Amino acid sequence: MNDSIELSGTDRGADLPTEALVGAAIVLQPSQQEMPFAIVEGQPVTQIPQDLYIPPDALEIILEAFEGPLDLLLYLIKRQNLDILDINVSRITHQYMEYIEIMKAMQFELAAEYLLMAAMLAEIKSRMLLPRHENIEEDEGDPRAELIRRLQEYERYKQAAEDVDSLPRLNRDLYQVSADAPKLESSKPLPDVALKEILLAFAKVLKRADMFESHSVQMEKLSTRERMSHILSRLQGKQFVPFISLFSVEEGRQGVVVTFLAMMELIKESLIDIVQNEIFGPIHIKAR
Amino acid sequence: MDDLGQLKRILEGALLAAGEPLPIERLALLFADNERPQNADIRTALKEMVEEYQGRGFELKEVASGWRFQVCQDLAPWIGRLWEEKPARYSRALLETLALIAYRQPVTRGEIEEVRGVSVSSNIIRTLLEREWIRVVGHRDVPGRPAMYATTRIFLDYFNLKNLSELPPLAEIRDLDKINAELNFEGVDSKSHEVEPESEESFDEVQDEPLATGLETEKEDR
Amino acid sequence: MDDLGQLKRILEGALLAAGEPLPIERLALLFADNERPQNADIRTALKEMVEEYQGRGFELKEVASGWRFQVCQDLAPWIGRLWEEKPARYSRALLETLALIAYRQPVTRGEIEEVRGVSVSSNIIRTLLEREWIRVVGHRDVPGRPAMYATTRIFLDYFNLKNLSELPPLAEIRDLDKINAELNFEGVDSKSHEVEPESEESFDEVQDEPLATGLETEKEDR
Repeated sequence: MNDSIELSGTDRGADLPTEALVGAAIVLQPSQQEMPFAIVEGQPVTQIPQDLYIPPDALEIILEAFEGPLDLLLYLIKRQNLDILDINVSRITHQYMEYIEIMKAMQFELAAEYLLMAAMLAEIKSRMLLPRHENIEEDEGDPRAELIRRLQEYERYKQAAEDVDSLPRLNRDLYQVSADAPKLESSKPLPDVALKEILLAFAKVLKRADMFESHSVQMEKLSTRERMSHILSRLQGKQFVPFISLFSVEEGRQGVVVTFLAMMELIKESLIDIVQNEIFGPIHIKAR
Repeated sequence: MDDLGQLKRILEGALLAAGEPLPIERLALLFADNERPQNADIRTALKEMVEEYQGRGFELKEVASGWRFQVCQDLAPWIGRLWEEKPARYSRALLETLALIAYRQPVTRGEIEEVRGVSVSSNIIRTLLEREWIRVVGHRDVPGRPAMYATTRIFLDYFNLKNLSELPPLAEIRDLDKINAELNFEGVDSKSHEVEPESEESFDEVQDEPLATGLETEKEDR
Repeated sequence: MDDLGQLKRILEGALLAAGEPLPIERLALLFADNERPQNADIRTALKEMVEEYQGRGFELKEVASGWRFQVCQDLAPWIGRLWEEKPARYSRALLETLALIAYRQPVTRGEIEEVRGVSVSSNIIRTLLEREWIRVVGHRDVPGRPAMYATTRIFLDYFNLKNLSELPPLAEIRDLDKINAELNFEGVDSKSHEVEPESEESFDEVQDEPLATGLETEKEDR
């Protein structure tokens, strides 16, 4: 929004700080020469008419065009082609006050910073007017020093801001490019687990479980538990499975025993039913 | 637009910046009225560009909605690694559940919860089922007919076991230090000591029970 | 990876597919362990690619977070027409605040206000934080413990910079004394007649203070 009003140029070459500002605000005729406020019926007007009405909104815009009192001062200095180090405090103060006065006349509520600066300028001005005694005020220094330092400091960052703004910037001067990725197999890698991790986790559970007498874990031999699962899965979705089909000769005696124990355990846990329709008839097993 | 090279530069710049297919009509609109090339010229330029990018890692292609640059399909194995997520780590809650299923199968969720002292999230069961480390082998004949879980062949293969009886017996498990000593020579990596936040959470839950806290600490001190 | 051409194809494919800057370390991870090139080889390949794409509509560039392809700056007038909305313009207040943070980081809001002579609106700070151009890097150990701000990698990326030293140099704080001496040397100076007696006279006395202050500021910038 600040870019909408160009006030910072030195090319306007006007003496009064007010024209640029009033001119911009109410969009009176801009002109190249001695910068009247406006041309009224062909006659340049160089004084603000007493009855001139400037809408307060417009002034607000002007004030926003300056980034504070330092910016305004810089503008006043540059407009006279002055070096910051050369500033003539009484003249700048005069112009600054004039600006402030207009603001006040317009009943514009000035930000505190502007008034503070006005006070500082007045103080510097008065100090500069004091007669100087060469030796005594050695350590006091130039009354303008602090102001000049601040102006310089502000100016370098004002310039830096412009420099940053003119850097090639993404989505204005440069564009990040992208191309369509090839079709990818969505392979989400699965976590790796070491057996030890499971055992350690289990040990922890057991420790906790041990504390609850009622929950103390009694474990069958793992081969039996495994066979229980195996038998159950064989029985899945089936009505009856012949008892003998669950045994396999290749496993030998031990395998038969494990299967048998697993069945006993399953019966004990009421997970299977064993059915024999007649004595010495075929035995069938079914999941509950 | 008198310079074919500049036309191509603008076209490829626009196609790459857009990141989506652009039809020729839209490409034409990049140019001010007084410099706008004919659609035919744009098409010619695009076709020449197709040739120019032969052998590179990307290609210019005409698809239904216009022209676009796309990365060559044969690079998929490498490109895929761009987004490859680091394998997550399983929570201790999951590992405990898996261990309980392995040692107590066939076992229901309720039974696991009873031993662990905390509830088992459906997520954990789902993850284990999806990984095909466990499966449902039946339903217990109690109200609600809860599923009974058991470990699978894939589980055994993953942990390089012939059968479950190769797992250390319960008595040994109870002696944590011994497991550590015994298993270390197998070259199990050091990951296991890392405890994830999730798992800590489950421990907190347990410790909330007043009985557990005191006793557990006492035991661990031994 | 024995084939430089294939290495380049993979690198450019990945950079184009990623659509964001990729550091060399991340590019190296595109390769399986047994075919992974040295980082130095990747860098060499990238540098050759920079050459190869000279004169095209896009360029390979290294910014703070890594390497990226970007459309050449001179094409912005055409590419900008791809989108309805114009690129955002930032207010002077925002840019000055950003510049102060970039050049003087870590810096507090109070310090920024001191230089600018006006208060910094919370809006500006929030905007910069939301854009992730700045972040809080700590708190100054003074009453109120104000946050100290610094710029981010995203800021550098956005402004096409590899690091802060690529920022345009900050104007020097001129030394009053030196300037004065020069003015005297040259004798006639167009400016000098505008200077009123009171100020001229005072130049000699200013010396110490501004010089010291200037140097101090310079130090902080580093």
